[in-house]
Amino acid sequence: MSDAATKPVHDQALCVFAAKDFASGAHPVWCPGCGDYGVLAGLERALATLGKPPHEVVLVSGIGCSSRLPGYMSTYGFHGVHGRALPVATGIKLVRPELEVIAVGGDGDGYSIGGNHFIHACRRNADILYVVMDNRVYGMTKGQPSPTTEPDWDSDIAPGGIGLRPFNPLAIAIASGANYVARGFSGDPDGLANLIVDGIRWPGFAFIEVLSPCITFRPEQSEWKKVVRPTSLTIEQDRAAATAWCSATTASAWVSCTVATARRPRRHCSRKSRLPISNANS
Amino acid sequence: MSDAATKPVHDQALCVFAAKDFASGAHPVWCPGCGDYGVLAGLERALATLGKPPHEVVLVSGIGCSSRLPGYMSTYGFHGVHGRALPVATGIKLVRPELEVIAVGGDGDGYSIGGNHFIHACRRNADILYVVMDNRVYGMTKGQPSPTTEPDWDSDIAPGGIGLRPFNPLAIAIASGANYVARGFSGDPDGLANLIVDGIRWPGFAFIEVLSPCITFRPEQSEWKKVVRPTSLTIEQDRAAATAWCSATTASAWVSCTVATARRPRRHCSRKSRLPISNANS
Amino acid sequence: MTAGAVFLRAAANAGYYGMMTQLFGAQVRGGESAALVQVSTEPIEAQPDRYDLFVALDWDKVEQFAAEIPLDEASVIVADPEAGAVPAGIAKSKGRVVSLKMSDPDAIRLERGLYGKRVNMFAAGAVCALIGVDAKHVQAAIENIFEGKGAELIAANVKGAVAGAAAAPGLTLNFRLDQATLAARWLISGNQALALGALRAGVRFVGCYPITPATDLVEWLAPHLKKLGGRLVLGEDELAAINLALGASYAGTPAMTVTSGPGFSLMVETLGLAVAAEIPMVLIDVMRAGPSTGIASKTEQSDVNLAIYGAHGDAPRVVLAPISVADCINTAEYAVYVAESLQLPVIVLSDQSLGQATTVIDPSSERPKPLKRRTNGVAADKPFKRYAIGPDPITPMPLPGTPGREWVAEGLTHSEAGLPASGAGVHVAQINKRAKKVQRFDPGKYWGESWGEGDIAVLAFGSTIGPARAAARRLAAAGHPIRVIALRVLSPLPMAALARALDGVHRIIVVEQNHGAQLYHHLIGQKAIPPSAESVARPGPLPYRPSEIASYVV
Amino acid sequence: MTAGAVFLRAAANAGYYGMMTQLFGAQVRGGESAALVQVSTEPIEAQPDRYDLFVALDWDKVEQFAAEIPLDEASVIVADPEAGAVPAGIAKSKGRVVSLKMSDPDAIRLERGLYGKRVNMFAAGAVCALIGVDAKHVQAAIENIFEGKGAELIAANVKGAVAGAAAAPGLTLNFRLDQATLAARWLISGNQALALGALRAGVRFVGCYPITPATDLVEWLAPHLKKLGGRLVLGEDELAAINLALGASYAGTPAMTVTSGPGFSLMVETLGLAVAAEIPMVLIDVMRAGPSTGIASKTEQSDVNLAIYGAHGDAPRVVLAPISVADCINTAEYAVYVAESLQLPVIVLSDQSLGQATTVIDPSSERPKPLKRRTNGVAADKPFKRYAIGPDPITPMPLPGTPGREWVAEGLTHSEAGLPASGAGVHVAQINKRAKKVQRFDPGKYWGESWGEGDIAVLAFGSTIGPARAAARRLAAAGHPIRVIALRVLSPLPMAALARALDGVHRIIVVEQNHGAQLYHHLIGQKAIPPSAESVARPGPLPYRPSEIASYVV
Ligand SMILES: Cc1ncc(C[n+]2csc(CCOP(=O)(O)OP(=O)(O)O)c2C)c(N)n1
Ligand SMILES: Cc1ncc(C[n+]2csc(CCOP(=O)(O)OP(=O)(O)O)c2C)c(N)n1
Ligand code: SF4
Ligand code: SF4
Ligand SMILES: [Mg+2]
Ligand SMILES: [Mg+2]
Repeated sequence: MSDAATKPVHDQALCVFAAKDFASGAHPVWCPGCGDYGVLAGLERALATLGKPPHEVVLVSGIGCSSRLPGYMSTYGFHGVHGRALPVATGIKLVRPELEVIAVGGDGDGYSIGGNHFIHACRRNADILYVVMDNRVYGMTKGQPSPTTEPDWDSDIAPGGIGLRPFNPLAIAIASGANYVARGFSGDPDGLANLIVDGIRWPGFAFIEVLSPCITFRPEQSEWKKVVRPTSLTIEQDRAAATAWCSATTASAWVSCTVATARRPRRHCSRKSRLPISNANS
Repeated sequence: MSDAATKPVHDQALCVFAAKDFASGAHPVWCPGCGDYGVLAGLERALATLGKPPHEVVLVSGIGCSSRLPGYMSTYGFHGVHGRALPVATGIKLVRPELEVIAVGGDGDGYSIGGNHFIHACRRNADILYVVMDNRVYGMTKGQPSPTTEPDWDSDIAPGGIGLRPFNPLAIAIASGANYVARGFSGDPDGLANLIVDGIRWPGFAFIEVLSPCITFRPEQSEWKKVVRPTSLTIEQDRAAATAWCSATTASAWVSCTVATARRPRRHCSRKSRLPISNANS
Repeated sequence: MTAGAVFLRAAANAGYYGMMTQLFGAQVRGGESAALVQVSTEPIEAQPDRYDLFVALDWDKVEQFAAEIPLDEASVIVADPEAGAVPAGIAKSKGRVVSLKMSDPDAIRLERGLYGKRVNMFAAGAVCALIGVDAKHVQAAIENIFEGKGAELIAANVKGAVAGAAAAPGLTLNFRLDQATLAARWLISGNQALALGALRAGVRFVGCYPITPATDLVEWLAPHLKKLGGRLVLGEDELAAINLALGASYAGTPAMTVTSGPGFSLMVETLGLAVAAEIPMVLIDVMRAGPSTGIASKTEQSDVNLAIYGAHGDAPRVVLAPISVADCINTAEYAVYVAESLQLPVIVLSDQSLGQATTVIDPSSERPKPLKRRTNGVAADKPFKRYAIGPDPITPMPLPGTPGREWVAEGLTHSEAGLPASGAGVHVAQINKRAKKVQRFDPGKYWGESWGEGDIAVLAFGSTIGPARAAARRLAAAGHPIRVIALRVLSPLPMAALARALDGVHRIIVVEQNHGAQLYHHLIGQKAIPPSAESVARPGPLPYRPSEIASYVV
Repeated sequence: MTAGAVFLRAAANAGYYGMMTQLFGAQVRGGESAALVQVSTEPIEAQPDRYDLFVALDWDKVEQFAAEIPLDEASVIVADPEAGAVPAGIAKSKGRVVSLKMSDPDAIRLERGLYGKRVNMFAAGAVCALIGVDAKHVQAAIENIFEGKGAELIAANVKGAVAGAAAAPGLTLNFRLDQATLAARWLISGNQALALGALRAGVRFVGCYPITPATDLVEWLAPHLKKLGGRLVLGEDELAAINLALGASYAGTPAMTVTSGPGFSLMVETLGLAVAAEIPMVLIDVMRAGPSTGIASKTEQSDVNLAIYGAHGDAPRVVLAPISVADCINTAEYAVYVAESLQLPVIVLSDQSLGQATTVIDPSSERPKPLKRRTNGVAADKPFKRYAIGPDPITPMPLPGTPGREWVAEGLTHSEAGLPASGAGVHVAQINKRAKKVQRFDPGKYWGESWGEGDIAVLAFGSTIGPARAAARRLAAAGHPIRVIALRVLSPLPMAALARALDGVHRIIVVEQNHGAQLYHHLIGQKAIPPSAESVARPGPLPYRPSEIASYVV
């Protein structure tokens, strides 16, 4: 883990912006109570903390409820087509490395139609941050199972459940070579802001999977906030948590990703980059 | 591992076909010495061993040198477009479960343009076999780096090397939920035939990554045959091999995949399926 | 929404025809919305020029819908005085405002929460009473719509409707319709009708990926397919969806994919494969406003070019469009038969306006004659000549599993035996083979339809046919008879049938809902109509109104 | 292959014009092949009706090339007697067979292995001598082509060529050309020329995915881009490739993607995004024989429909086609300027025949006038109106990083400020804005070119222009002057310029290389030519020969 990524988050010297400076003022189309509001708040706070002016930030997204986010921020933005946020973000970053480029989207956008770009972005390792608002459903199209949906979740299009093992974003990111892999919870915008700051500072591709409830099509997800246990911030203080963390970051990272682990801040699964950063081919 | 998958390969009662019964007689367009000849031989032998008549087998492929394979076999076939073999194969299998459906292709076809179908086929777990002839290059288009190409391999399109960490098919397959993951070598058609028989018998999605040299654009790969060490067939006989196998099937499967492990027959990384097989959604 | 559904269903129960379309605000769910319902003793195929009655449950953000809900001085606006003043955008219609207390201030919180639709039901009950729909039909409608939600909820809703009906006479409005004739009719949307037609034709495999406004088609289909032993597979993307369908079709099961513009664009590479490898498949495109992501929930007819010309290379296919909501059934069924018998992809161009209009239809007893794919290859020399060149361009495609007929479906230029080849001879021969299948395709009476007489013809397709016919009725009544020609087959153009339909016409007006006049230029480019023909083309998202067409014609 | 390259380069060194195309057998590498070389004192733009000289190094599978190497009684076939009898497919040309011992039975195995091309060099040397190219030019060509391969190899090859030259007089053949005029010329392929033009125009980012016959374009580009500080990124697929380019372009760098038919089909969804979000980009499609995977290495002009009409919704774009190998430079440069200045995608339709023909050209000193994108937004109220509706449909797109001008590139129907919207007003306004950019686009003299006089016009584009002009020269010489009209702008059609070019013409013949007469129907559909115009359309993979066109005309 590089120094930059472990710097304390609240570096006052940098805080020349307030979170509200990053709001566009446009009224989100999101349902009241949608988890994505928390992600928006987390992003605004993180950018304020980082002190990057809005015009030096570009938010890139695909299509979905979550992908509407760029319109709600005062930064530059690119609201492209479904599933293609990562190549667009990579193209921007490669020609304008001084800009802060952040791709955002949903589980459908990122893991279903965008799955190929996801695994290849992990190996391409361009210095961008990718935030996925995972609500385990296609929200925008009104409730179909996404790759992360539980196999027995009933819906019109897959009565009785889709019956497939869920896609494990963290495991796949790690297997694909991502160096910074973390998970956050939209119900904890401050914790999320910490992760985002870390992820932006991380010198290469950083991936944050955010559990972000869809209260309309997955109302049961409003229970997530209860399941997400606060764990001690410094895991070293807690032997049990440390052990769990350890196993989670190695072999079984991809089977143990339950909601319970969601709020562990800075849960990076980092491996030393075997190749120079930002080498998205010459 | 189910019984079916561990049955001895040379079950004489079934051997009513010879390998040559599976050859179409068409002359391959492959360069003399291409590794894909070995894969073709392995497939023919495996099908002969299994005793399935040619008309009950469908070979599905995309585009590439390797993807030409279906035309050289006497079975039914579907030579589709670049990267789309897996969804085609899945569609066939779901409506005709009694047919033996085998998807074949190259590293470009399967891991680059077809990467999304690859990870989703692993989770969809339809009862098909997927054989990738990995030569770490786009052969058909005359030598560009593929996702598995070494970062420093020089080529016209990426002078000095592409500079990206290679895609690790085995790790990604495992992370994506594949139950049967194996690696073979085209220089050992018999060993490969064993793996193919196992993979076909495996009741769910089976993935075999085959190191198959491109002697034209990666002539250095003809050295692979020297690097691939013969290891004892029953790894239990060999403590060191057993230990290596063990670590390879757990956490580090995706970092330890060197050519040296290529010839271990039946190197499955199997986990008990957590969901019913062939449940490619209802 | 539910109020509209209850009203429409109650009217249908009472024997009226009707159509409902819905409007939603920007919020993904739970925001403002409006249901537009027409009822009549005559079949309804288009949205009207104006609405008679506007019932406001609240005024929140309603003005955004003003353009889509045409009102005039003769319209009546019913609103709860407690909802506040009529907003300017609605008031400017000069419609007469009538007060009606709908909310029940005494309703306990639980009632408002759990049975929150009671205001809606009040409105539905009132409107039903105004047009003369009997209370028993309203009750039946509520029972149907809330089926499975529990007796308590149903009772509460019925109570609301009854209260509304009781309040109706106090409004002293006269919207009573003539007595309806009861008949066995269906309440169905265009999307459901397409799904039904496909099922009827034997489609048992659907590869899809959700996209508005096509998702409800597959959502309706899913349980039915399951019951029939078929399969619906949700692909990881549209590339998977169409290739899943193509695989299933190759294996012998009539298969389909369903999408809208953005997904369709992603599918054209594989569409070309279906052409080249000669695999039947049906692709339903429920068009929405484009380009790019456009407006997902609104209508347009702007994928004509893509449907006819999309895909690299010479890739002849058949493009059909349903003539009405009711015709969606037959057009879908016919599409499957054409695909299966010609062994090529058939595109069905529907649109949001047809697809999501819930309509009372008279089900047609007539159905297209089943056509099957040819699978019985003649006793073969080895290798089997799947792509044989001979007098008949349609050559048998034996099912995998058939002994001695092994063949490889091939997207490269191929020999008769299906092996890749690159010579000029084979290339041209196979291109000609595929072209001939389309050239010789004779849709017979399925080419389209034509109504009326006169030397002016309005040529339309899909959801513009309804307003064109309504315009024609109005013009005829005013002494200006015109013809309306509806094309079901957009490509290859049914030249002879169209020429017959146009016989004696001096003015041709092509009406379509896109900016580029896509159908018009196609018709001229193929010499189906002369360059002197006129074009009426404008994009969505508003539906054509009959008056818009009528006023262009005269 | 190398023999052809040496011959062409030697001839070029000596001041001749020339063109080389290559033929390969089915085997991926190392199989049979043929190099077709023409040399002349005049510029060459098309493959000929016949070849004068055929030199066979061996006869292995050569007959498959017969259709592509037209020979006749006047042709001379030079072959090593040890290679065996002339195969029937070649012999039936009735060309005169001349024996020449080329192989050196005394060559040691190492020589044949390491210096295996010596037979080739013998042939190259002999042919150069026959047409009168001096040995020093041959030596220079060999040094150039084997540069970096070591002096030993070069010496061995030169030795072979010298031996060939020494053997030539013994053949007593007369193929000596007139003296050439030396000038600064370039030996370049159409693919290289397109790449060069794009670089000249400032393209510094390329997103791509390999595909024949476009790969050599990006392979040539890669090191040059690197040197210029640009970037070529190999995407995981074509979806990535075009989106990478679009991202880079949004960020301010002129960007491009390069592909062929199958990849192009995959790109049309994002192409529509570029239209809707108004992001400049250039897409080069080096067409090959379709549909589907077709014949990867052979030519066709069958992506016209996709280029003009591909993508759902109304998605107006500009489609250009180079007029010759030499013009590839200017057309590519111009394409970038049009894209940047109109803020939309520009498609350049080249084809394998242009792209992979290595040609001696006179570089033009004239270049298109640079046009830049407008980035200087006026002092903004917040939010910045990226998509402002006003008299000028082209509105500034400030670069990200510019303070106070933040905007979101938007593919949904959007307001002037770029926020998603779904009203009819905004939708139609933005559709009109985008359409106007294209309608008002005036290519000026870049519309196309026209040669000759007479009341018959042959209208062509891309690689069919060369044979059309050759046909015209032949017809003119025979007393039948015709016009050749070359379209550079295929869409939007340059109506006025075309009308001027067609002034006084009574017969219009549209020549193109596809089955569907795609350009022809487009021209008629857009009313650029009357329905009475004639069409000459046939698919690839064989190039048009001048005689084919000439014999249709008269
Ligand atoms: C090419 C294409 N296919 C399908 C769609 C329809 N579509 C829009 S959003 C979406 C899924 C969104 O799911 P997710 O990314 O999880 O976002 P959420 O709405 O849940 O936040 C789909 C399938 C589309 N717009 N484009
Ligand atoms: C959509 C599309 N993009 C690109 C191509 C060009 N293409 C053909 S084969 C190939 C790569 C093949 O690589 P691989 O799968 O590794 O097969 P190999 O030839 O090495 O066996 C590519 C890029 C194509 N045919 N279609
Ligand atoms: S549908 Fe779900 S994801 Fe979409 S805005 Fe509503 S709550 Fe959020
Ligand atoms: S190019 Fe390589 S992969 Fe292709 S046939 Fe030749 S050796 Fe095999
Ligand atoms: Mg989601
Ligand atoms: Mg390969």
